[in-house]
Amino acid sequence: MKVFIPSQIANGYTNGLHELNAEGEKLDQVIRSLDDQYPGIKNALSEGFACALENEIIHDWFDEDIKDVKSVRFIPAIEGG
Amino acid sequence: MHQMNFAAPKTVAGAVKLLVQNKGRSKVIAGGTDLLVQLRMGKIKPGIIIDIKNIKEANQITIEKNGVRIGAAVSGAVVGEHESIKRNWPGVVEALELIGSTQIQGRASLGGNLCNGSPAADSVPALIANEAICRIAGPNGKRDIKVQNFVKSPSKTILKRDEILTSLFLPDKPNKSSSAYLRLIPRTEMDIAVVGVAASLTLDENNKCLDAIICLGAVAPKATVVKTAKKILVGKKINNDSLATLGMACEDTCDPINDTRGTIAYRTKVAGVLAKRAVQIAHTRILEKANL
Amino acid sequence: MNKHHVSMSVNGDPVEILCETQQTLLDCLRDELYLTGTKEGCSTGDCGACSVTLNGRLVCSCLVLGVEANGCDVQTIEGIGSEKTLHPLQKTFLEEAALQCGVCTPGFIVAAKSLLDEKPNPSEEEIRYWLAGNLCRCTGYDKIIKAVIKAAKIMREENEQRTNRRAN
Amino acid sequence: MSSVRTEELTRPNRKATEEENKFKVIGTRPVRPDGIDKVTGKANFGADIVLNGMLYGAIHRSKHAHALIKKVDVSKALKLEGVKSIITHSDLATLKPTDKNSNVNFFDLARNVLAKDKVLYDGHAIAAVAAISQTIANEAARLIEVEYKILKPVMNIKTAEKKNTPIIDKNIFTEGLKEPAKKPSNIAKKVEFLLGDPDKTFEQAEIVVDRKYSTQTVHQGYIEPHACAASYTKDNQATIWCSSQGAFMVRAYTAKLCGLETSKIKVIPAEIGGGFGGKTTIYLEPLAVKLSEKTGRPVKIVMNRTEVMRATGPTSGGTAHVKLGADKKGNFIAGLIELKYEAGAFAGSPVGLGCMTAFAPYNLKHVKCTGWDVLVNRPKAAAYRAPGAPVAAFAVESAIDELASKLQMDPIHLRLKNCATEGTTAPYGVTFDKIGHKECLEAALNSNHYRKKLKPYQGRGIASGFWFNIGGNSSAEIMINEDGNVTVATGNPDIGGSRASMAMMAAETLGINMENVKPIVADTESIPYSDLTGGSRVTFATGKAVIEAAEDMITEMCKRAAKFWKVDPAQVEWKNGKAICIERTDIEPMSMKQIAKIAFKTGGAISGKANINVKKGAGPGFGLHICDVEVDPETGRVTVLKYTAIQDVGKAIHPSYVEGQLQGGAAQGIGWALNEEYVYSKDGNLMNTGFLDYRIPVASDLPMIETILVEVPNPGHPFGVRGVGETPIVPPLGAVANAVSNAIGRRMTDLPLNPIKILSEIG
Repeated sequence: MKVFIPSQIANGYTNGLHELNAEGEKLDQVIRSLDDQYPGIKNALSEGFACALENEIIHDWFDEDIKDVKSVRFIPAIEGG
Repeated sequence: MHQMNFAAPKTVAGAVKLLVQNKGRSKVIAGGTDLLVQLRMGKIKPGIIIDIKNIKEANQITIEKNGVRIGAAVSGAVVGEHESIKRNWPGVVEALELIGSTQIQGRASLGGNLCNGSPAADSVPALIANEAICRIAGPNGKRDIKVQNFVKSPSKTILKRDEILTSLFLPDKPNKSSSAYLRLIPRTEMDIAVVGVAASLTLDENNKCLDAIICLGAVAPKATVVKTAKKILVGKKINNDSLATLGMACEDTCDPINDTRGTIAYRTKVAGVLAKRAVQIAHTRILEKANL
Repeated sequence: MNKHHVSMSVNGDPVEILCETQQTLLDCLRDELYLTGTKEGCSTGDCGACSVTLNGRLVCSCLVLGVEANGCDVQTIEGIGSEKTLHPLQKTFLEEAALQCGVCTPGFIVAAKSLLDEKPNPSEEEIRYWLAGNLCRCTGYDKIIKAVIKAAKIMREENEQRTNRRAN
Repeated sequence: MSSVRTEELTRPNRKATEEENKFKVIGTRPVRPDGIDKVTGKANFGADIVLNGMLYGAIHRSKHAHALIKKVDVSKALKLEGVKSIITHSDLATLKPTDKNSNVNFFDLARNVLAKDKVLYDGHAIAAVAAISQTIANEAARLIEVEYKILKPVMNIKTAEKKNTPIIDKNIFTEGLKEPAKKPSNIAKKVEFLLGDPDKTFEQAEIVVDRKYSTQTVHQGYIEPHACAASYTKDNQATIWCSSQGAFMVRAYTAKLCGLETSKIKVIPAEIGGGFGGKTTIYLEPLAVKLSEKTGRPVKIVMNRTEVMRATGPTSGGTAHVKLGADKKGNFIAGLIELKYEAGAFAGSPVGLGCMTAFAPYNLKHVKCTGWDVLVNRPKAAAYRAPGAPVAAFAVESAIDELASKLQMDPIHLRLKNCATEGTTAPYGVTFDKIGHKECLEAALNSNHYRKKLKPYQGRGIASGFWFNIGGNSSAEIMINEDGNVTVATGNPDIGGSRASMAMMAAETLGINMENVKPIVADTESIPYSDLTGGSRVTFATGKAVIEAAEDMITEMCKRAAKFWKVDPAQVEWKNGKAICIERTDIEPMSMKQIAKIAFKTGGAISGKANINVKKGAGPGFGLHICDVEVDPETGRVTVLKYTAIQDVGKAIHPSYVEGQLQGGAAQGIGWALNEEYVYSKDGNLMNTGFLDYRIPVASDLPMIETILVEVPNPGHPFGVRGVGETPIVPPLGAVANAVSNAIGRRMTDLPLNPIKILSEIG
């Protein structure tokens, strides 16, 4: 599973790496697996970021099924006017 | 706590007495459309507000032998409904009617627009182009003075602290004469003029220019007459050549400032453009009148 | 504090209030008489939300002192339409969806009524210029203008019927 | 299945298509349920609340754009008879920079509602007064004396970026850089979105447009100024009456700033007089609560227009640098955009959203979007309708227009060639489901407007726009009253007619008439949590909650009917507003009126509810606007001659209000493009604090705004709804600028396009 993260997180937690690899069939498993590799990244991604899965943007992400998803991309949370 | 009183005298003498008593701490209210904004913003703190709308002379229109007298507090809406003023001084009416919205028209007056002393006041160039005369009342009685000489500089007029403007007199015009006022605002309504131009034009029997007064607003510290306009236009037909020369003369007359509403270059250029258009409109109005 | 005793007629009712010199007619209507249908959007006469008629003339009540209204006849949104039926403008504003948030609506209806009372068959351009002092940020004015055109037509028809009835 | 309808076609007298016969209520144009109160002046907005024993509040605000507060002296003000209390920042809860969640930084918010030790913009609140009358409160606010150490203001991006420039907030270190920032900066953040390899691919482009654009700070311009009243009681509970886009937002934010538990505050939503994003945050509520706590009396605070302009949410001005490359046939090859947005005095401009939306309407495989969030001494930017998108779209749509003229191609055909469709991956990484950009472009090509001929000095501009649309948390409760009528409650303030659409969706689901449904906006103690009204989410997500609540009630009603009929519940179905017993012709179907009558016998009152977080399915919105203008070549004045807004609206629940959203968004965008801007003096004082010089469009400035509703149903919603409120403000900036550019034959890149700029360009 490929996970893309924004540069502000990459610079803080992954030494600038934007494209990460993680394991899991559920979104929260993937993020836990990321946090094992890059401690603290889970909390950082919990604030102000949404998660783009194929054709959806998920806010308040938790245990979404991502078996059929090729990549997960974290993006700024979307606020509206 | 700031204390503010209010009085609505019924006579000019009563108003003048209050002005004398309050020694410069009073503000006269006509329509109030500028005054209330200044009060709300805390820009003025008068001890008393003197309402002149209950004074007959200040709040009526009278046809006199050589012209029409408009009370200083008569609202724009009332002036705009007056058939003979509309017919004979279209430039004054259209300038007055451009001040603010329909709602503002229900209150705003020629007197207030003039006394406010704004260089961008719409009605002032039109009054000057039509050679209007102010009637002023004070402790020593009445005096008349040309509108052109009334405003000294932004917000400053020749009114002494115990005087009030009671009415404006528009002298009758020759038969082949008309006027127009144009202004430039970014929107179609509700703005303050970036440039305003009033033109008053009189033609002879051959439709050559007999007299012309062009007055510019918002391009100098006060409304300014284009001195060379007469020389340029009198004796000539109103056509592209004479208008082009007039446009340049208007540009030369401008002494504007840069502010949030416009730049020097813009104001100067557009003053010339609007002057040409205003003269053309006045010209058309005369010819249309003649054809009736 | 200098307070003035002001007597006026509001929507046909005689009312008496005490107001400070600096209180506007708008303040008096809202804070003293609890007629809050008249709204304050700017307090400088630029938005028209506080439109009322004063002795039949359309004004911004934020640019009239309460004391100036002494002895005057004031009509507000609360006086438009009868207890049971809506004014044609109120009806067409609803039918044409001429309001979104609705805060400018009372001012528009007061202003449009004053236009139609004076001019029963205004053009689109006349309506737009008459209402230029009433700001609406929600609708883009489109449906408001359509509602006024439609109300004008209804009012003309009603007038005609009334005239015909009288003639018969 | 998609359908296109113009306004004329959708009038009540038209023939309904088969598609629409599916629905009885949806797609019709009933009178809105809250309408009568609004046309008669009875509706209560924020400032209309009157409480017994109420005090009036006023705020002392900074005259300086950037200064240290050395001393605040309230002694003179307190001496004024009738003054009851004065508060400053220290009266608020003590917060730390880490007090933030994903939506808001509370440390910043607290310093915004009352300045801490530094004022950061002209109009920044410093102290709040409560007194027995508004006049006394205003006078007291004036009597407060503040001693400042004046600092040089940082008024624009250029100054903010300079080396050795004054630093607005010493806690800000640029986030998102490769190397962690070592020194404080006015640049809060860098964001970047990358798709493919744009830098390399660019070399293959045969035609390139490369240009810089700029825009100014603009305000939402809602007609109702912010207002609230609060009452704090001796049991440490507070009630707030206010107009906002979200009662639960007000509750949470105020609780945090006042140091109260969320549940101790009750927020009762008033009618809201426009928000457009500007009322998605708070300014007055914590002040009113604290003043009420101190005085033991209710306190009402109402802003005036000047305060609204100086101190509430404008949206960011900004710059954009676009590079767009295409081949000779007009296929887009790569796109680059760099955006810099003013955040105001606290971090957080919508620059990230600008980056994400910039190229979203197009099928581009290689894109790079870079954004910079820049602090300036202006009020903190708040959300404004499609936050971040209009400025980015202005730049990109201008570039596309320029490309079209270079290619000598029709601008709609060029867009059609490159438009995003189902399956296109947007630069922010999402692959689109069914979307309607192409349908909008086709509708434009077929419109009468697009065929209309132009005269000299007239120009036509077109531009597309995109907005994500969002879902989120929504709650709805629906109950059947004793008479068989229905009440629907949601937690979302009705900002533009949502009560009508909620009632319509409830009626449609229940199979009853809309007249039998009364929709209400509940307070924070009468309905579970709901996210605020914004992001074009209410008709979609709260609508979904209403539908589910109605379905929940249907299940219960069927159960009750089964119990009454003494049959197996599986035998009862809901059809056309009635419970029917299948396979039993001897049992008469039961209406809601009848069910209401048997409710108490069969178990008690009947209701349904749904508290949901709609995480998926908010279908993206695409729109296209066509604008015709005429430019006066001698004065530079622009007249908008004709305007058409086309949008994929999914399914229009109440088409009139959907059209209204398109028209309103277009008008706001036209204002943004032509005349609206914040003008600051050199010292950082706002020069146009009122509607006289902050020029929003007036009725005589605009033509009728034609609308074409394209309906490509959103597969993520039972009725096909897409959010519609925000997309319409995205295209106008580009549409107007392209029209003006085409009218005068010069590319206009700096908004607003006021007469001065245009005349200097024409020369």
